[in-house]
Amino acid sequence: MIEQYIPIFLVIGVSVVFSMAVIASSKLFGPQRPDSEKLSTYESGMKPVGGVRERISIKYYLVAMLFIVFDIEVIFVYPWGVEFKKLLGEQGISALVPMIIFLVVLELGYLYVYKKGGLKWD
Amino acid sequence: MNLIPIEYYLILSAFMFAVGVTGVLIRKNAIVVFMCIELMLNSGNLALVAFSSYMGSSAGQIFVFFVMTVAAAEAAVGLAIIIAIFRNKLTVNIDEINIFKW
Amino acid sequence: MPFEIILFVFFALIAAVSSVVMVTRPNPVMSAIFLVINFFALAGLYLLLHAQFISVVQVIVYAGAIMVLFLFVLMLLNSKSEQKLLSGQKKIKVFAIVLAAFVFIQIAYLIFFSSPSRSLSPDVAASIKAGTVEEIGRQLYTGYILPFEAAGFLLLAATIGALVLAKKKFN
Amino acid sequence: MQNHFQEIYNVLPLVLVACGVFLSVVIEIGSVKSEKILPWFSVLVFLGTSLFSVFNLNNCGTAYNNMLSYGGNVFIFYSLFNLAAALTVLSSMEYIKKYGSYFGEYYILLLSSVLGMMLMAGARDLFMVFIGLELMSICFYVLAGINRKKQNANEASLKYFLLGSFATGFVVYGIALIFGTAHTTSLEVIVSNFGSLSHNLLFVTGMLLFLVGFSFKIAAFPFHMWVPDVYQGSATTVSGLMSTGGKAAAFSVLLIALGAVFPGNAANVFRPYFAAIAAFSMLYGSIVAISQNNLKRMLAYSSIAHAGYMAIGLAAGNRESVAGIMFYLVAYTFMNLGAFGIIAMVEGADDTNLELKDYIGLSQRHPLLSALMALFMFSLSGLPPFAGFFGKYYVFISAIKADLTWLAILGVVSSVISVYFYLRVIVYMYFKEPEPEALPVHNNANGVLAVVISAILVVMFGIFPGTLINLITSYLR
Repeated sequence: MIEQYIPIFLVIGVSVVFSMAVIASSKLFGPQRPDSEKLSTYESGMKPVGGVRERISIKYYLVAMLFIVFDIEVIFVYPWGVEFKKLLGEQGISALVPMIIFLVVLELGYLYVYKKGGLKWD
Repeated sequence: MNLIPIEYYLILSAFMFAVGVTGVLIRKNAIVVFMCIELMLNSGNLALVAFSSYMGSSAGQIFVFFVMTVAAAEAAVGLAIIIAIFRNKLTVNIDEINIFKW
Repeated sequence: MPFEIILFVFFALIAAVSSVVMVTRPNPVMSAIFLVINFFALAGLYLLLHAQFISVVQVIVYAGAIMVLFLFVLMLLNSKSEQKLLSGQKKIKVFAIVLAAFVFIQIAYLIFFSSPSRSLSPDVAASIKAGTVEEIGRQLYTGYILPFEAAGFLLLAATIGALVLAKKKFN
Repeated sequence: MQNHFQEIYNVLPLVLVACGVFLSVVIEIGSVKSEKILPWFSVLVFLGTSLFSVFNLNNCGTAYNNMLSYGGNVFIFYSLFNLAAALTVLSSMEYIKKYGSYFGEYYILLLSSVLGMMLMAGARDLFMVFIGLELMSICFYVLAGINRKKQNANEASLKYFLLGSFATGFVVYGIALIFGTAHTTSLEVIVSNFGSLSHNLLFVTGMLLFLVGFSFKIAAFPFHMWVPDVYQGSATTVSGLMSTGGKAAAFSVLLIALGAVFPGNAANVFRPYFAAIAAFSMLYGSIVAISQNNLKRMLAYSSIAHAGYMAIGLAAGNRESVAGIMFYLVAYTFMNLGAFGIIAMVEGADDTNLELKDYIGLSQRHPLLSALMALFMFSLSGLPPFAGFFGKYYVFISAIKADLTWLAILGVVSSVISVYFYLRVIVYMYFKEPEPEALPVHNNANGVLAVVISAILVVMFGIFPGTLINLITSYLR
């Protein structure tokens, strides 16, 4: 079975090696005459302001947290979708019920976050 | 798969578990401590998948599924707690968080 | 040497080394990155164990979502690295390491002693079947409906709890 | 279709609470007056579920592919959790306002945590144990920090979270080893094969890791370090529920997982482990509690000690001990909830009025509360004729039957030690001269109601212990 995954390993291997090779070759073969202007951060022609390690706002966290929850939801829906036709054949329409309950519960969570302004950009 | 005895997987998982426990006990940054806990959960997952695969039953893999769900929920809540504490105290070092004795 | 063994050694080494490096790096961001590497190595091991679906989920959920959240919070809090990882309360730390080593040796010894491979007769066809999406979906939605619904409520509680604690203004 | 409805009816308590969670979120989203509706709505759900469980005790069986069992002692646990949560809601209504952090979410999370406890108590499969445990714990992590402006609460919540998920790590690894050696996750199969499995050292290791995880949750001695801080830092009413409902849920799993409910019992292999944590928890809890001046902290150490008394029953591992532990849990739940309820009422904003000296002269300021507090303290210390006495009595008797007389004696010794710090509260309330500037206690009808109900239950189970213990024993197979 693992043999079927050889192409994927190959793609991963090639992409890692290729990207490393490109970076390394430009370091090795390119001309390097650094000055302070060149080394400074590129800000579309503006003078850079402040450090790079600025603290970002907490509202991003809420979005990321919601992303995780719905990521999990999708992971649960996927095997259900694959097996759905067989389940429908065996159990009839009641094969839908567990997934509907699950989705309604999770969407309620989403609605809750929306109503509480968790997604507002204030 | 027949070439590698299940013991090797289990030893690896036991090793990761021990490393995770050590990390929880010696690290000070709350987020890193939490990452070590994730490592412990993953060592459990590895053992579960190994057993499940060598038994030819899906139950262990479905359990891993639920462990991942729980880990995600814990991550959401735990990091929210860390954010709340950071907002009040501006630190995540569990040594500095000591109104009480640790 | 067979392909499988090479892959096993490769992934197992990555997993073991990255876990140790993760625990010993003072900089939390480095720890997080090594944890991601560890998760990827585990995904490779799951693939070796014929758990194809779990392997993909591992990459999507753990290495993808959860670790992104971790890095996010690290950047959010911009926490400094721990200068003295092993000094200060040195006794406790040495004790912790000794304890963990003891636990590991104990479990490892038990694993070899009771050698579970004797009671397990690996059947490649069965284990390939057990790892497919179809089989997992079938089992999950026939036998494990109740834990599945409970997981829905768990995620709901987590969403609400995280919002309550993390939102800035709340009323 | 008929089957589906029958199955849903069998697990109706769970369905009721789940619908309660769902509807409470809907109310929180939809109504501006949710603050007024939600407390009473959740009390209604809890009481309804509790009554339904009590009246359906005889409908026993397992549901959903042996995932869950219902009826009998499981329903006794269900009604215990729900009653405890109802009392908690009653005493929280005014308490939450004191801290100006009035969230409808508080009640949603309480409902969810009770759902988790119920899943744990009814679980017949490691899947349900794990999911239920996590549902309960995650709600408690958030509830501990619900006063999110308070640094103490933040810290309590972080400590609880870190140590709680550390324990989860042990539970997961333990379950992995159990699954690998028993080849199943069904507790029924594991318990019935326990005799042969217990020769497999890997299985025993898995069980031990599992037990270590749960020892964190029941707050037993070497794994107790989070208890004092968390109980002191979190909202008082939440501490009350954590120390009673959470402990009862964890014990319900231990009673099922060890199969002590069944003949051919499992406890023998783990008897040294349980005997050790029982002995250490009792002595440590009782001795350290003596030096505490903060009432919440004192009750936290007393909770460690009580976990020790109950663990004596686990070490004994016979029919009497299972019944004894369940009786003890019921008694402990109501007396501890009552004590925490009173503390919540006396407590002022910003963690004031929590010290022992603040209780000087309470008997004059509020005779009813101080009388009830005295009652709870007598019961906690195990003096007859209150429920606490019979809890200890049944557990100690079971230990003597299992040839663990030394453990029973240790238990009696530590009870005698504990009388000192429980009675000290009463001495402070009644026999010390009050200071003139003592803060007044606000009247709070709902809180008093909750405390009075707990007091009535404590007295009732103290005077008629036979009814409950016979009921529990009759459901043990």
